[in-house]
Amino acid sequence: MYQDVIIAGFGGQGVMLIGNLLAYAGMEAGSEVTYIPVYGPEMRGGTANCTVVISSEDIGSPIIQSPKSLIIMNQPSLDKFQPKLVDGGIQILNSSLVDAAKAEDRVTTYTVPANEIADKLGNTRMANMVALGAYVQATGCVPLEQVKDSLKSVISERYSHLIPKNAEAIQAGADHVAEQMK
Amino acid sequence: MYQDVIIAGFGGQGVMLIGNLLAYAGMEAGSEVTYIPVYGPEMRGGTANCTVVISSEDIGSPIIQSPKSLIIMNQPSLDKFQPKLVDGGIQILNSSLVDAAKAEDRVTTYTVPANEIADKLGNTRMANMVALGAYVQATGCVPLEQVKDSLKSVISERYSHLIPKNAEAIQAGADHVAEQMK
Amino acid sequence: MARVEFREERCKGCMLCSTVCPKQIICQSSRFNKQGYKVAEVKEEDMENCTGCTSCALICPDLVIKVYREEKKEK
Amino acid sequence: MARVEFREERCKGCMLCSTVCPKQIICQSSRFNKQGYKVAEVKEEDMENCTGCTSCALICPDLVIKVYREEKKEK
Amino acid sequence: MSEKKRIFIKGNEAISRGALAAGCTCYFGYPITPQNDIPEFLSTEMAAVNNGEFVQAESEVAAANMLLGAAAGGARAMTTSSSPGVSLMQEAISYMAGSELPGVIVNVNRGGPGLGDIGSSQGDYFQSTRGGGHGDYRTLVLAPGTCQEGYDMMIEAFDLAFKYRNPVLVLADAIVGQMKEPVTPWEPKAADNHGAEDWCIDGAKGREKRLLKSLFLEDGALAGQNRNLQSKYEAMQAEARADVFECDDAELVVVAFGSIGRIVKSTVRRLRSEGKKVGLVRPLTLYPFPSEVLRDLAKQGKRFLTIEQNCGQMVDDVRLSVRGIADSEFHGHMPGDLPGSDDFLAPIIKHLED
Amino acid sequence: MSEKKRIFIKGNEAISRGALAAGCTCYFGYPITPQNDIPEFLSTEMAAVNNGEFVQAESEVAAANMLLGAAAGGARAMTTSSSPGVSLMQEAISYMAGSELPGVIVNVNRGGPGLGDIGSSQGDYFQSTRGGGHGDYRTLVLAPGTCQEGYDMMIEAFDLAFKYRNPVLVLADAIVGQMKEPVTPWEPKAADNHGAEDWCIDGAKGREKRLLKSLFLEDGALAGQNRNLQSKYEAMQAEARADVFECDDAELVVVAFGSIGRIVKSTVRRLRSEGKKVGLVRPLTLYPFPSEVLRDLAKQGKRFLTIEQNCGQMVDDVRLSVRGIADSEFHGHMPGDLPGSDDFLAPIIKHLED
Amino acid sequence: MSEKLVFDAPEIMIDRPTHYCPGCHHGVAHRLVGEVLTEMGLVDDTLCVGSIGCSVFIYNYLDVDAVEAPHGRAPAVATGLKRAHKDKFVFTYQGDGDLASIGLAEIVHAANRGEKISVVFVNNTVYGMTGGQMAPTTLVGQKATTCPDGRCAEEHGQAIRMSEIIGGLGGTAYCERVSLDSVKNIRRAKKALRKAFEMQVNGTGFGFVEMLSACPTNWKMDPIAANTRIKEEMIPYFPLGVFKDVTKDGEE
Amino acid sequence: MSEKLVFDAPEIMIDRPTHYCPGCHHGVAHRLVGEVLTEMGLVDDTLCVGSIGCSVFIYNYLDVDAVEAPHGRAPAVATGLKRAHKDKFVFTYQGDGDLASIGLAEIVHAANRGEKISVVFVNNTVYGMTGGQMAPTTLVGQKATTCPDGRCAEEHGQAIRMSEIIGGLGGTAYCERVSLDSVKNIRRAKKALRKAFEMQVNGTGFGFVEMLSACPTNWKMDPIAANTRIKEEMIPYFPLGVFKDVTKDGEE
Ligand SMILES: Cc1ncc(C[n+]2csc(CCOP(=O)(O)OP(=O)(O)O)c2C)c(N)n1
Ligand SMILES: Cc1ncc(C[n+]2csc(CCOP(=O)(O)OP(=O)(O)O)c2C)c(N)n1
Ligand code: SF4
Ligand code: SF4
Ligand code: SF4
Ligand code: SF4
Repeated sequence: MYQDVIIAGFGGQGVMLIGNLLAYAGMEAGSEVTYIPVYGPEMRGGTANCTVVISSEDIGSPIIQSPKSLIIMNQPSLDKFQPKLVDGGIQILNSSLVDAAKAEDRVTTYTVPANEIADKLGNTRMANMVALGAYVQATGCVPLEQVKDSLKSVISERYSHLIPKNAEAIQAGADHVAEQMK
Repeated sequence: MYQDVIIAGFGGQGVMLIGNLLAYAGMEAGSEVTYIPVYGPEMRGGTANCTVVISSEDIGSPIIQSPKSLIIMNQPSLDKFQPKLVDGGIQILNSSLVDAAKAEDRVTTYTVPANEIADKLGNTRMANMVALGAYVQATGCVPLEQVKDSLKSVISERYSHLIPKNAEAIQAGADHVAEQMK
Repeated sequence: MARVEFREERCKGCMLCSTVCPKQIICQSSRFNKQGYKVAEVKEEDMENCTGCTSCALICPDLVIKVYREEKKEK
Repeated sequence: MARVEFREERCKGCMLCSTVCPKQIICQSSRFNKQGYKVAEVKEEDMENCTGCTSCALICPDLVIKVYREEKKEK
Repeated sequence: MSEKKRIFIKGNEAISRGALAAGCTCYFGYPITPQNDIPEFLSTEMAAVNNGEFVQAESEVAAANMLLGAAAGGARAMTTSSSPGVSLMQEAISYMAGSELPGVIVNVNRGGPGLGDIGSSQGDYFQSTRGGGHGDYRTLVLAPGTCQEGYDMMIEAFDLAFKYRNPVLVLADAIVGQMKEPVTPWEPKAADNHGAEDWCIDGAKGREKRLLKSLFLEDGALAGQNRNLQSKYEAMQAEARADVFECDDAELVVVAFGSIGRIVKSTVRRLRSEGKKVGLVRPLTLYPFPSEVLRDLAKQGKRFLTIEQNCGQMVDDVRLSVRGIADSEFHGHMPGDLPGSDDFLAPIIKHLED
Repeated sequence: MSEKKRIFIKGNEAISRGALAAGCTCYFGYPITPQNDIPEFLSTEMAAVNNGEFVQAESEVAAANMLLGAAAGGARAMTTSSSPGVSLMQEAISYMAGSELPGVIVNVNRGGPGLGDIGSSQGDYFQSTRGGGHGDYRTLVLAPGTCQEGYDMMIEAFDLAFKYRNPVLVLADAIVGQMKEPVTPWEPKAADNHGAEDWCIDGAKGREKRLLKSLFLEDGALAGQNRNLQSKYEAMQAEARADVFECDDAELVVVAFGSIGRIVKSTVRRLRSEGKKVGLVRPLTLYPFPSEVLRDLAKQGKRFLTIEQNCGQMVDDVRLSVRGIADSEFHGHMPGDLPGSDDFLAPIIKHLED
Repeated sequence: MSEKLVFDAPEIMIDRPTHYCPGCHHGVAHRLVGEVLTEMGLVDDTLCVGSIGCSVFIYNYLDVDAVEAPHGRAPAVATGLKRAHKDKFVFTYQGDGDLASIGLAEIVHAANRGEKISVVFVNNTVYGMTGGQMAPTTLVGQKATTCPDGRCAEEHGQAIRMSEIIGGLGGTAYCERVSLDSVKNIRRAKKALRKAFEMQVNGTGFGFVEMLSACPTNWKMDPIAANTRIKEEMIPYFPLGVFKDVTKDGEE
Repeated sequence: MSEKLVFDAPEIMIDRPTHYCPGCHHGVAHRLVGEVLTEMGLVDDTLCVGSIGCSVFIYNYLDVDAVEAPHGRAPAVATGLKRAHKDKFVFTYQGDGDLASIGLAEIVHAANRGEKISVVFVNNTVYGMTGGQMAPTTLVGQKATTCPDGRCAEEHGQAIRMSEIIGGLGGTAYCERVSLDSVKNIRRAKKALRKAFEMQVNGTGFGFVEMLSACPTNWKMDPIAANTRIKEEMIPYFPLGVFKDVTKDGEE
């Protein structure tokens, strides 16, 4: 098994958090994983992205130029990363902020109105979790339950009361994609 | 023509000055010359020495391990440098402070009671000049007049009134050796 | 009579300007600019209260605010 | 009654000691030590004037001077 | 900490935890990206875990000299920085080497020269392996390529530092420092300070006083000290290590270290899957350099390609290692550009087919 | 100064006068033996001769950064120091190289590592030629072996610094610095700043503002700057120079630089007088290294012996230069020991007869 | 109606949004420098020495010649630059990590030598660019990433007061501490800059202006609360005022 | 006659002639340190951090454990050493070139952090070891090899006063300037050392003693004239006295 993904969005959208969560879940599921953020002053006020690799073997490169999959949380990220996605790759688009019409045919696209779904669940800030749920459903790279289970490990003590809500959001994202996959 | 010499004595005996003077005279006489002092904290309160090379050709090494000649101003210097003098080399001993009996047979030694001669001329501090005069006479490596002429170039403005006296001292040293050479 | 002009694209929504306005007419709009910040504004109807004191412009770290005053006819 | 002793080999002839002696009994000898310095001394005949005040020893940078005092029979 | 559970941490944290496991009790450092996670982590954990000392120094110059001081006291001490900061440490490192003091210096290499950028680079290879400071000295240099190696090599670094009474440099880079991976922490046996109590300064009670210095003015003394150091460096050669991957039947051996080494591993895997006979030697120690490994491969008739994220530095060591038998080509990936395994396909294929 | 009269001066003074002749107008430095004659001389002469500025800096770190500042202003500026002080300059030198600023740094090499001694040494060869600071950069390195060369090379150094907009290192040593020789001063043609007025900062009157920096954060910018620097270093190769002595029929070519080079010349002369076929290559530029000269000799079947007053540094460059054709033996004379021409008789004879 | 523009960005300010965080006072400090340079007619004669910190990009905002100094060394770079161009106006712009920590020797000696340069010192009690580590100016009790429990006097010492040190040096011609937290203080800050800059132009000597500034991001405060903190916590410890003015010697 | 030895070298002083020049005050300063360490019973617990200058060989004269710090960095080295050995007595011995020039940042920050170390600062207004160059402490008018016409305030700035700076820092527990020119002052110097050392032993904090000292060689004076110069030229510019004493806070 080998999967890699670039997760990209605005600074405040929590892309780093779901990257961490995905990788953590991968580890707990017994895989090798790597996570690498883009960091530093360029980030300030701008976009953020990270790369996660999950594999049953030793991972060589943690940096991926032609990713097999994407989670795209905003429009600039689509513009930047879709061209790099391999032919036949999978992408999750947050259709609340991304123009789904721009999705290319050469790749498989799942759209999720992540902000709206999250909003309905009570907090737009969980849009990242919705997107992650969608992604996990679409790729099956880790068991969905493992992702939910790992929430407690990546969310700090102080916010632990939000874990059930986040799990719900993950599930909602997954459900949304399951619909599309049918 | 090639000549090299190590000049050694106490810190205050002016060995650096006559080293400079000899080298300067060599240069003025049209030769290649090098002068190199031993310097630094080791000097403080201890002995001082310098090496002069005079040659009609480019000079390679300014540092000489087995010198062809010596000017020895005090006893410790004899102990240190005589063993390094080449067989058949020439040395000038300041017999005012050096035990001439310690001179080895394998080398040619000229003794000069430099302090006494200088004292007689009015200032013990010119013992260095006496010794230099002796040396130049003994080796002929530069014209004696050239050495005297060069005094003005190595003695600072402030002490220029002492130049005639110093020239006298040089001559006295030379005369003394001339006697011995006869 | 005076008025202020916001170069919205530079605004970062820090709202320091609002704290120094003697007339308290500056508030945060619900508009986001391209940088993603909710920009400051003076509502149309409040503008007439602007004294042109330049306080907001002086404290604004981002050179957002231009201040205009009606020329006194003196001199 | 007191006296001073010079560890001559350490002396550098700086003569600072002579400047602080209240009895002015320290002077420069004509002896050179191995280091080549003319050492300080108190002439035999002056020693009896030494008060043992330790001033010379305190100012000597080279730990040359030992000071002895006759025990007062007190205690 | 002793059960074999994996934790998911940044390389910088792995380095920090490795240091704690190694029994490090003194940390000195000055903020600089991309290694700030290390002082931030240790600012509380050094006291909490090892009852140790954490000092944010006023500069890298000061940090390196605090390291020198703690080392003189026989403590397991470290400093961390990134490229410009490490340049400022060169005088102190030369003093430590000259005074034979153990200490660990981590360089999370960033792009240079000058202020450069905060991205990954291997531009400090020369500085690390040739002694960027003055005089003839060497530091041992370890080059982690994974977070686990970051952890493990810290333990090794402290051990080597005391074994040889010499500074040890851990040359990581922004990729290793900033990425997260599963790491299995482990506790080494009780720290062996290789007799530090016999040379460190801790008060001369009941023994001769001790002196730790690098000034040698007496006739021949400095020459003696240099000879002494050289024979120590000779002895260090035994520590040379490399990760040798798929070299047996390889026609072309790629030599790459640190994060570039692991990235190239992906490229090699991919080429192998296409039947291309490529291997990889990833030096784990940069000084001593694993020359023997390379010479042996050279004797088997392999060709070599050195890949670095710089303009050509380690390639000198590769060429010197195999000289007289073989040579090495070079491919440099420029600092300032984040490398991925795709970047190395073309150069490797080119040299394979040359 | 323009008549051809010889003056009898120390190497340090020759270096100082050479700098003045080169039109240097800014000096920054911090005292350190064995180069103190330079600041002492220039403290009055810089103003008297060139109407220039002399600043005794608070440290070598500050001196190097003052140099950077004056260089940014387009001035002919210099600093001088000795080994430990030069280690402290590494960050600033890396910044100068990264920002492409010209400037001259003189290192009167003393014994190391650490405080070492104040005697002669060539232990800073690596630091000088590999960029002791961080990142991929090079400084041009000139190595005088005589007082006259000290003078001449200062003039050359300033010219090269401006020609390439790059720091230039003059690597002298305690022997060259402290010895006196006859020197023939000469005045070069008016200083050519190679268009410094087009890049230096001197106030943006009537033109676009200018920016001198080494930070390159935008995507690909640092990579671009590094490529730019590398092609500059490529171009510099044309400046490589060496003094080739008695090599034509030599069986063994000794390679030695600086004062050791001239001392070895005496040894070679003596051996020649005994009919021994020995030659000498004395590199005058250490970076760029005169590799071509050596390769050509290697092709003629010569054998090589590198002699340095260190534990083996330049020998790497000799070996890299002739690799594939020949190799070089090494003889190191330890820092801390004043070398004379006798010291090199035995090693040369040994390798000649090998 | 004839309207007059009574406040606008000075022309020297390049028209592009800054990279600074919302409420960061670097923006104010930049503008004040720009205004004073403009008013004094120095724009074309100014050489800016930038330092390493959030303000490293000052050259993107001020339309003057500039050079980037290594971290902490701006005063040394400025010394070299000024010696090379005695007729130009040279100033450094430095953060508190830069100036009071790694660059302490350089600032003190430039001041002590009386270099004819001007220094704009932005004191926000924290390392901004590198993510909020403790600075030498961090107040006792203040939290930072390398003292997450707050600075502790016993362990880390107290915040260093730079204007007090610089004001005490022989070569300093003008030294004042101002604050950027209020309109009144900003006005005063501008006057201080002008004073310090004039001392350079007149050849009087070294000028130093310390500006108490907010870093909402690393203080983990909103910009308004950050402003309040300057008044309530910083000014009491870092008193505002003139620490040296050679033109008024003995008067204060 | 029963005689008592009332003054002798303390046992901690190794019995060998020093390398110092005649009349050099390093010898006095060494002895005072040795006496105080002996009297306080610290000899076996002392770690000496030597610095680079004429006094680099202090380890040849004091019979205690020692390490050699790079030029100017003794306070940083001492910080590391003290952190490694909190129960030992750590002091640095530094010249004015070392401490006030190249090592300025290190001394100020060690003091500001309140490191529990003691600093013996020998101020002879000149670089001794390297042959008499101008130091930051060189007095205006004083000749040195890099200012052969005498230090000029306009060009080189004025002499820096370190005790004034160190005394003003939060972490400093004790700071005094003394002089070694007279018996009275030497006695006072010893008391100051004792005070500073006690502050370390008690865990109070950083102690600093500046000693005005003669360097006859580089002043080009005979030792007696050099002594007089301290009194007539140095003390007026470098006033003697206590600049900080936390045990007497507010009293002076
Ligand atoms: C030699 C060196 N050390 C460390 C750094 C990392 N660094 C960059 S900016 C900075 C400090 C910034 O803080 P400050 O000076 O207070 O300015 P601010 O960002 O708060 O404006 C540091 C430590 C560096 N670039 N160079
Ligand atoms: C980095 C570095 N720079 C310069 C030197 C040269 N150096 C040795 S001692 C010294 C200064 C000595 O003066 P000071 O500290 O006043 O002590 P003193 O000799 O007067 O006792 C200098 C500059 C050095 N050893 N290392
Ligand atoms: S102060 Fe400026 S940036 Fe802040 S909200 Fe007001 S206008 Fe916007
Ligand atoms: S003070 Fe000491 S060294 Fe100086 S002369 Fe007197 S005894 Fe000798
Ligand atoms: S981190 Fe602080 S200093 Fe830096 S831009 Fe943001 S608010 Fe300003
Ligand atoms: S040079 Fe000065 S400080 Fe050094 S030993 Fe001589 S008198 Fe003392």
